[in-house]
Amino acid sequence: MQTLAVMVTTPPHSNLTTTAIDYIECAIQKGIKVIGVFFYQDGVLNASSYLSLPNDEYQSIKQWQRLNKEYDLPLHICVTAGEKRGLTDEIDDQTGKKTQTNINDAFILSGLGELVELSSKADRVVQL
Amino acid sequence: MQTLAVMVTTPPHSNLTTTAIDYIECAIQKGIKVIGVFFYQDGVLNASSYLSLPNDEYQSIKQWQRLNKEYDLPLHICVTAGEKRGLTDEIDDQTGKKTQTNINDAFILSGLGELVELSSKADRVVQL
Amino acid sequence: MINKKQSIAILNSTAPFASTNGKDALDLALIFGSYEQNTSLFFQGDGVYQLVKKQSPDKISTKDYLKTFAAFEFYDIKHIYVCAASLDQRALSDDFHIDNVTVLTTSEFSKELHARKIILRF
Amino acid sequence: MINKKQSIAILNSTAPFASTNGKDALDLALIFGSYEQNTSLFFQGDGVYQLVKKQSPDKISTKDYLKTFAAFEFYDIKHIYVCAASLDQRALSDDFHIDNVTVLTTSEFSKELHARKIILRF
Amino acid sequence: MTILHLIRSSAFSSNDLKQCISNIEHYDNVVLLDDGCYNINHPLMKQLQDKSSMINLYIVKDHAQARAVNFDDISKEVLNSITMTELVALTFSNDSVVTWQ
Amino acid sequence: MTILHLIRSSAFSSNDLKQCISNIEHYDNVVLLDDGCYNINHPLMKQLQDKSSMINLYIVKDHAQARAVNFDDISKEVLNSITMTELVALTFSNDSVVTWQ
Repeated sequence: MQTLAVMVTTPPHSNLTTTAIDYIECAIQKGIKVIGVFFYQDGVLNASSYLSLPNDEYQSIKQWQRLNKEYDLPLHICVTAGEKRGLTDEIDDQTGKKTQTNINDAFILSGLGELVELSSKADRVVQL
Repeated sequence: MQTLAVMVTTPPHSNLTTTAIDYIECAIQKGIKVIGVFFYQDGVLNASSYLSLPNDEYQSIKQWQRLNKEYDLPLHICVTAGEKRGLTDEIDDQTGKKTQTNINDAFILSGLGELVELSSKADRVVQL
Repeated sequence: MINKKQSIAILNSTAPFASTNGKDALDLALIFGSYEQNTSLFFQGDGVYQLVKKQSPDKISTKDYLKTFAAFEFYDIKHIYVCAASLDQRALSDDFHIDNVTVLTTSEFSKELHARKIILRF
Repeated sequence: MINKKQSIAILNSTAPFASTNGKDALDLALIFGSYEQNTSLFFQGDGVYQLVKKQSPDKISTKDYLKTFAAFEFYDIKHIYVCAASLDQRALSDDFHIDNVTVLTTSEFSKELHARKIILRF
Repeated sequence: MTILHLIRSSAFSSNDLKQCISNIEHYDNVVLLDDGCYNINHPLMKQLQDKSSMINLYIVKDHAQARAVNFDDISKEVLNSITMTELVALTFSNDSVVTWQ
Repeated sequence: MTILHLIRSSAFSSNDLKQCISNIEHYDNVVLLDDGCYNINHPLMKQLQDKSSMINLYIVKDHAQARAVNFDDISKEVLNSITMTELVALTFSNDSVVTWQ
């Protein structure tokens, strides 16, 4: 079985991200094993749980969630790129407690090492 | 007194934003009245309260806070652009209550009408 | 309160779909127009692709924000200018998906731009 | 576990400060290198500005991430290639702020790029 | 080793296509997608067409049609229109992929 | 009415400078800042210099020095080096501002 890893660097409100989603779904339906998507640079914004795109626009976040659920597709977001863009996995409110995350559940916070791992395992790595 | 409004469209991790901050501070020190900064497109990311830039990098967020505090500089972020990038002024947690904001206190959520108002009042509008 | 009318140029230089520039510029144009500011739209460079007829954004799952261009008159957008040289370079005709577009030479385009008090470019 | 070594090209095509592309590419190169992948850096187009000597990022309040280039050897980065034509077009010399940079003709540059299994461009 | 080149930007705005062309070798595949479809009418297209005996050149049909980019008058021997699924296939028939965006 | 043109991008990568040049009129001011400083060595610079009798051309000194862009061999009659404070002054000595970025 052919394996594929994808690096996404474009934000949810760009049509380039729609292309990435389309490409990944076509790959899966063609029988390619997509071993993971790594979100880097502005790509991490796809994981924001407070994202609100107008109802009549393409809902990239819902598409990512669907791909994650239907096909068990791992969605990794780069922790450093996330922090630079306001995405964090622990928020200290006034009480100093770790409360909630602003990252959507379909996504996993990962280090850059995860991309190395995906790259070492995949037959092809595509940047979209 | 000469008046100025500035529209910022670049994110906090870009050096172009450093230029905007530098320009605005020079204007204020020169005796120009900067009546407001309007953050649009990726510029809204400057307002994220969970932003974490590496300590040894330029802290644009602290600079915006300082300009806001020292000079009473109004910082408006566009609500629509904010929503597209995960910034919101009310977060419903499990209890359904309006709890906290992920927007830094130095910034005000505003509609596009605010930019029209700034434009109608300022002697010059500069996009940076 | 909006205490004086300004002449505003919204200068479009980006193709419609890959970035939100076109949509963001449109939103600005409509709001300036609805506040009765003297608002004009300028299309140059890849921005002229926003005016091309028979686009089908549905083929790439994108909302057709270009449809809203039909509402320019309603929003009191004064002028819509397009740069002839930019059309020529891209082998595009002057057959646009909206009416009342004025095709200008590079020199005329520049002069109209210079007549505005505020210029925002996307 | 990292179960096989891949040859990786990180292709730099952006100038250093206005975007984070250069820094983001550097971070990738260092991590691939530290995991003992066969990693090479390629500089072409405006990416060659990252190699220019005597830059002073402090003048624009920016951290000098270019300093980290000195650590390439430590991180086991195999090769650093730069496109001669890109240097020429920008009137730049081959006097770089790091050692062990190989200047290649356009054709050699392309051939080296083709020898890599994974190519990531910034 | 052959490269699959993905051209995602307009050469009227950016330098990406020009850089891509300097990195094309025999048997490479070049695909115009997203805003890359606009390049059909760019002067650099001639350089790509001149290489058509040594490379294969493709355009993603839906991306071109979305933009009203008409490629009917270009011979199929020079430019092939493909679907996204065919793009996936090209990913595996080449040895590596570079995205010019 | 004169325009202050702010050039913030490299003409080696983007089409912005070319578009700017087509919109320059007599008495306009043009400033190279940020990555726009790289344009000192771009062929389009000649077109700007040829206009130097009808426009004023500036470069933000700190931005050029940060990038090791050397403009010493360009006559001060053609290119003036300025500070950010002087850029603010230019904002008000022109009627409007366009940012090419």
